[in-house]
Amino acid sequence: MTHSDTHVSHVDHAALGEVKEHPTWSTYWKVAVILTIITALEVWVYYIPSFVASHLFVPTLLILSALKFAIVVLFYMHLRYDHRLFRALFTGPLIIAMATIVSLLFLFGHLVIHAG
Amino acid sequence: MATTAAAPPYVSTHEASNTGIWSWLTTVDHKRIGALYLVTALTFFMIGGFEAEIIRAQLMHPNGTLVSADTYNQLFTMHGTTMIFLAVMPLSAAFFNFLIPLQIGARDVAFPRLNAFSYWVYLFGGLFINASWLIGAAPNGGWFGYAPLTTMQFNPGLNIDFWVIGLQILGVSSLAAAFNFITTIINMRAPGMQLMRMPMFTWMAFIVQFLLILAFPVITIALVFLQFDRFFGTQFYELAAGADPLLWQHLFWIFGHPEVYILILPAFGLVSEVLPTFSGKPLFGYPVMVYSGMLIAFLGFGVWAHHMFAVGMGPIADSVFGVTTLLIGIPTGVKIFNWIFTMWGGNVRFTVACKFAIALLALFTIGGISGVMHASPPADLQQTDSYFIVAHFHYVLFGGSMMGIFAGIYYYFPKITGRFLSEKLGNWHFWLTFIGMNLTFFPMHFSGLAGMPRRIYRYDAGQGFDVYNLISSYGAYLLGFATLLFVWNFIRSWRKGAKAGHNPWNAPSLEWSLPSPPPDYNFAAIPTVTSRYPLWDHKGNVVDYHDGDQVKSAKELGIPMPLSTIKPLFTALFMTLMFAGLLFIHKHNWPMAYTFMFGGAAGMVISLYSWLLSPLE
Amino acid sequence: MEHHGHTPTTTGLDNRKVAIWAFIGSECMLFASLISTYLIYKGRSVKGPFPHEVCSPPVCDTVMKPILNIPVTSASTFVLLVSSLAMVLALAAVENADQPKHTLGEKILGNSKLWLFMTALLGTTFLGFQAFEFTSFVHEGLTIRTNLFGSSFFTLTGFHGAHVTAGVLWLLTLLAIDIRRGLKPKDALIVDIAALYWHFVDVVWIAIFTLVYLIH
Amino acid sequence: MAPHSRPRRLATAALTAAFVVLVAACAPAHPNSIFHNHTDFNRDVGHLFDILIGLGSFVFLFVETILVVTLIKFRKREGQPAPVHVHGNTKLEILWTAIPAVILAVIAVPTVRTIFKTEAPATADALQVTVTGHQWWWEFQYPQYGITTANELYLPIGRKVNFTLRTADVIHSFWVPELGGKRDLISNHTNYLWFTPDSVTEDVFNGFCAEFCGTSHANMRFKVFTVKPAEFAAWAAHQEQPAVSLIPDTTKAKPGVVAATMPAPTMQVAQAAPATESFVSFPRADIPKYAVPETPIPAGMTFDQSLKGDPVEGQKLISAPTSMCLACHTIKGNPMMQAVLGPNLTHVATRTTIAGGLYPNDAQHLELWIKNARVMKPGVIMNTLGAGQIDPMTGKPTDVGKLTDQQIADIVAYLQTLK
Ligand code: HEA
Ligand code: HEA
Ligand code: HEC
Ligand code: CUA
Ligand SMILES: [Cu+2]
Repeated sequence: MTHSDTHVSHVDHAALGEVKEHPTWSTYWKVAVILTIITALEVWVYYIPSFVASHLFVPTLLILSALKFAIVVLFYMHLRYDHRLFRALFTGPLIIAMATIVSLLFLFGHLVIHAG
Repeated sequence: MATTAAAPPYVSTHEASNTGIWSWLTTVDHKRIGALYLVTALTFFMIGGFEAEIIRAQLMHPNGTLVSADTYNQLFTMHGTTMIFLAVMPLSAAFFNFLIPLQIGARDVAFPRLNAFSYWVYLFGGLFINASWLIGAAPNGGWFGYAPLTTMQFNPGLNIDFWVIGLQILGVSSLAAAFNFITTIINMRAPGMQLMRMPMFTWMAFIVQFLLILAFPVITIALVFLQFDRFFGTQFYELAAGADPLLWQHLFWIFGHPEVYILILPAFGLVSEVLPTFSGKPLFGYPVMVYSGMLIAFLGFGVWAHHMFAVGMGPIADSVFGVTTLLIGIPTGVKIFNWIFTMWGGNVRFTVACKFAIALLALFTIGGISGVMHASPPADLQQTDSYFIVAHFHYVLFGGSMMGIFAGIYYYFPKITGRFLSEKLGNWHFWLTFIGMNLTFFPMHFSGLAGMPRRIYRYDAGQGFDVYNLISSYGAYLLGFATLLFVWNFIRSWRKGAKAGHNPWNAPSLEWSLPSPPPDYNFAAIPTVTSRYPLWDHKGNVVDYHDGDQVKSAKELGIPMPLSTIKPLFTALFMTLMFAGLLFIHKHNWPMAYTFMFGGAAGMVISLYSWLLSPLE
Repeated sequence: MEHHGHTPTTTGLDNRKVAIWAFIGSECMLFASLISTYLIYKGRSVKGPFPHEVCSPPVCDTVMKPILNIPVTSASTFVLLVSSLAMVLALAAVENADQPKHTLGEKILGNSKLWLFMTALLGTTFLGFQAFEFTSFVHEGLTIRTNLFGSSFFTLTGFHGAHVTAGVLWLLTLLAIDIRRGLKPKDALIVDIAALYWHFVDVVWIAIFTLVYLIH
Repeated sequence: MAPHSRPRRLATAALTAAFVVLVAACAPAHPNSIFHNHTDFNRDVGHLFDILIGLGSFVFLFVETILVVTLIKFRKREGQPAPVHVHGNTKLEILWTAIPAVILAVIAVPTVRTIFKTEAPATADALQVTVTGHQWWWEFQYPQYGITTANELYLPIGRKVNFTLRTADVIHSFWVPELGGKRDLISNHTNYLWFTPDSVTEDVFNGFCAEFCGTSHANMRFKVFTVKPAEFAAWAAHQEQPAVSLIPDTTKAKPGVVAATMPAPTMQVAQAAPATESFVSFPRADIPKYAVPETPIPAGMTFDQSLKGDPVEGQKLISAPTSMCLACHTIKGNPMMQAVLGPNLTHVATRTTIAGGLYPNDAQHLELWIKNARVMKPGVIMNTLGAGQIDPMTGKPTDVGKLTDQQIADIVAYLQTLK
């Protein structure tokens, strides 16, 4: 655990809680491009009727949006570079939140367990 | 006999500027806010208890006629709502406020003004809900307000409006406080106060804050739906639109079950402070106590549907929720045994505080066991919505939460006020409460198994319920009498109690190194902590204050103190007014509705900005 | 503003930043409840309009068009994504406010006022799209009172929109401070906090866009 | 400080003793106990309760014993050495994690087994009963027989009965403690519950609404009569019949019925008698005390008992186009009476109680009920109908019905013919 006394001289730096190096704007651009591509991909598959009808449609969209979600959180919200405490503060609740959504969908019969 | 040469002298804590009504309205001192919470919550406890007394008087004999059906329904709804949201949660908050900074060696919480805001929101929210009594339209849908009974279609009065809006207001208070305490505990610990050196109360408080920030948003949304349905004509619980009433139930209990651990974990924390002190032994299995607390909280998010075994969820869901519920017995049992083994091998001093703590062990276990009986879905079908459930939750809530809180009050009163509560009156209080509590709630197991449904304002003679209800009512009167003794003790001792030194119980944690009551800045010098029990181990530079030492003011010591401010109070007041404006929508009084809502919102934003833009110190 | 500048914190992290992350954690549950409700109620409305399903006689009285407008929403989604980029640039600009800037590119990239403004503007554009969407739905006969879909859709996206609105106000407040006295690297933290909130609101939209608009 | 443990023990002992005495004293007086196993369902649940109570008592005794032993053994005495600072003991802690885990597993296994057994779909040969909850009364339909009745169920002994549970308004819960349950009746949902009554003799059981459902939730009760299969068949055949009209020209009147109009609960009415038996309803004389409501009549409610009602007049009143009753009630065979807002009155006189089991079904209570139902039972939608009566919901004299006591007596006389 980092203690305050070692950090008093770098209050600014410490205040941001940086642990690893901060991303630069070239990272930001790349991230933006990737996000745009994924979004375009999502909308594109939405317009392919045969794909929409297939079993892959929903999982693909879920994976793509999860990817976007993760990228924004890791890079724009610099969780990847920040103090691990923040990671815990975010992922813990996120996991509980997602588990809650999934359980509710089961309970309301939107997801069905196929035995066997 | 200070342990370091640099022992700072202290001065009397009550300076001229620290007295008078105005100083209370503007205070940002966590200890004074804690005291406000304590007194307010005890008042609400009395109100909730008074409602319970009327309930018991009505049910004393078959076909009671003291109150009408409608009044009765308002009474039990308000009793449950008051006890849970206005008494036990804020009583816990009183201890969070008072203790957390002291226990971790901090001068205050992370956001002192936000802290004041939380209190005022709580007070106004509580007054708001109770104002419904004045117009004879108190909430009447039960404390979990099941839709569709709470929708406009079936409940067109103002009753539920008060409830929905009131809970919404109280939610703001709890959430604001929770963010504050999370930050405080993470960030304001004194050097060396590692997480695994924190006193157990602070640990349990820490866990509870996470339960709060994760559980309250869910009820907020459930209430938003209901609020929108009632005021703006949405369809969330509208049967004709195909709504599913189970939506409310799920959302409510996703909040509701973590809520019961919000109610009990602080009491567990208090007991974990009291028992080691009076056994003269450290807490047995400290790490396990921490982990079991975490596990209880975590599992607490996966069991909510055990309140819904009768709704027909199907065998898979029933099995899953039944089994996860059973699992919670394991970490809770670990706690019980660790407490017992804290006393094992010790020199147990039976002070009143210690007796209440022991009573928690004895009585919570009973409530826990009946909880496990509910956790078996087929068996629960015969228990749910009967007095057996009422017995369960009063054993865990009164036998658990309230006993723990009483233990905490007797234990910390000297620290809060500088004076002891009378042990003699306290002993009377304890024994009458202990007997009264069992007399009231134990027979409810029997009336439940004998087939008595809950929430009935009357029952017929000859159903096998009479005797149990008679005993319950006598027990409740006894409890009421015991509580009056306590109140008398509390009021008298605050002014006239025997003076307590800084560490009257010979306790191990940091708060006991300070004068009683502690000065506004808490620690003259921030201590460095090197052990879990600094005052027992005499390690680190913890300054062990002794009576008779000179005490200096913050100014003399050059400690910057936050400025008192009225702004949080105004922000809270305007927010409450803004919410209250909704009531006029119900009456189609648009001018008033708009005045209140927009006026309140504007006032809130202005006072918020002026608060945020003014310096803290 | 609420912390003791003098007291270094235990973790070395700023109180406000810890608090905002806790707040974001809490918001996860808020939106989880809203999203679950939307998904649960999807397909349970007893009358139209419906989000996706094209339903025609005899199942429905009249032919029902899917009401969600994917092209428009894709555009607004894109706007919000770009606003996140503007936001990180604003933060980077504040962090590097003291660095000397020579080229035009450096000057543009280093202009925190520009990027704060852009973020707020893009946020407002997103709100404009939402206003457009809401009004056209109302014209097509879908209001918050129409059916379960309407109630849960408007409440979910409305809550998100309210978050965006609060974010825009926040950004404008920062912009005002920047214009008044200039944000310096020591102010990076207050921008960082606003940025975390802003990105979180963006992330929520990512989930909403997929779960509400695309999947059916 | 030692003396403190004595009052504690004394108190505990006194408490225990008090309860033992009480329970013993009242043991026979538990007519709604969940432990009387009259069905397969309750026996299954009973097995679970055995396990739960057994293990629960064990845990209780174990914990309280070591607690009390600790308190006695380690209470502070003069001149004791300071305690050793023990911080924990891994072996012990594992032990008290493992033992509860085992206990809970012992509970979990039969629990899950019972869940799947009791929640399986009922077999096809079951008697079907559709239960509809209303604020605050019960509607029971037997789709296999075309019967609709209210607040009183007849079930044949030994035959599985499958309840289909619905509600017309808010959530209610169907609970007969002695037979099984409970299951909620949830708006926009359909639930199921089945059990097989197997008591050897005819019996009466009290049922309750167990989910808070508004003002008169406490007054939403019902009864279950378990009868021999042949009696059930007779009852069902009788209930299927439309009501007999007293007015000669509307439909074929049965001679003799008119003679049986005066309150005479035990009198059998000559009906199109079912082939085997003449069982019409559970003999009133055999109804145990616990199944007869003792709800007191609200203060201020009176009715002149000396008035003699004329059932023919009553029928005319009730089915006149201006009658209020037909807005809410059905009487099979009377084309005017087809509404379903209130209980079906076709054979109302065969029922032993009215108003959700709140009052006995006798002339006095019927009269008071029709005079001012809203005073008799708070919150009900059935209007206050007696002339000059104050409607408690508005606080003003009622403006509907305005029936004189004589008219009410006539209506009641008619209702009592509806055997
Ligand atoms: C302080 C609050 C509190 C606490 C801590 C608990 C704790 C528990 N509760 Fe309780 N509960 C409530 C408050 C609380 N409850 C309230 C208010 C309601 C009613 C709401 C309403 O309807 O109004 C309720 C209702 C309720 C129900 C729903 C009943 C129904 O309506 O049908 C259930 C069902 O499973 C349940 C179970 C449990 C369990 C298993 C625990 C466990 O956490 C208990 C664990 C503890 C122990 C088991 C004892 C100690 C352990 C040992 C000594 C180890 C050995 C033990 C064994 C092996 C058994 N509770
Ligand atoms: C922490 C929570 C808590 C606490 C401490 C209590 C305390 C008590 N409760 Fe409470 N109770 C609940 C939480 C709690 N309850 C909840 C959640 C419900 C469910 C509500 C629902 O169904 O919606 C409930 C329901 C409930 C019922 C069931 C009602 C019903 O289903 O119809 C009953 C019945 O006896 C009851 C009784 C009591 C009694 C006698 C006390 C006693 O302990 C009270 C002790 C008495 C006092 C503390 C009063 C002392 C003061 C005076 C004597 C007079 C002072 C006068 C003035 C100040 C004006 N409670
Ligand atoms: C507005 C609707 C309404 C009207 C009008 C009405 N009733 Fe009712 N009636 C009800 C309802 C609802 C109940 C069930 C009340 C309860 O038990 O909670 C009921 C119950 C009864 C019962 C008791 C039945 C039982 O088995 O519990 C009788 C008898 C009765 N009504 C007779 C009459 C007569 C006679 C009239 C006209 C003079 C009448 N009612 C007018 C709605 C109505
Ligand atoms: Cu119906 Cu309670
Ligand atoms: Cu629970």
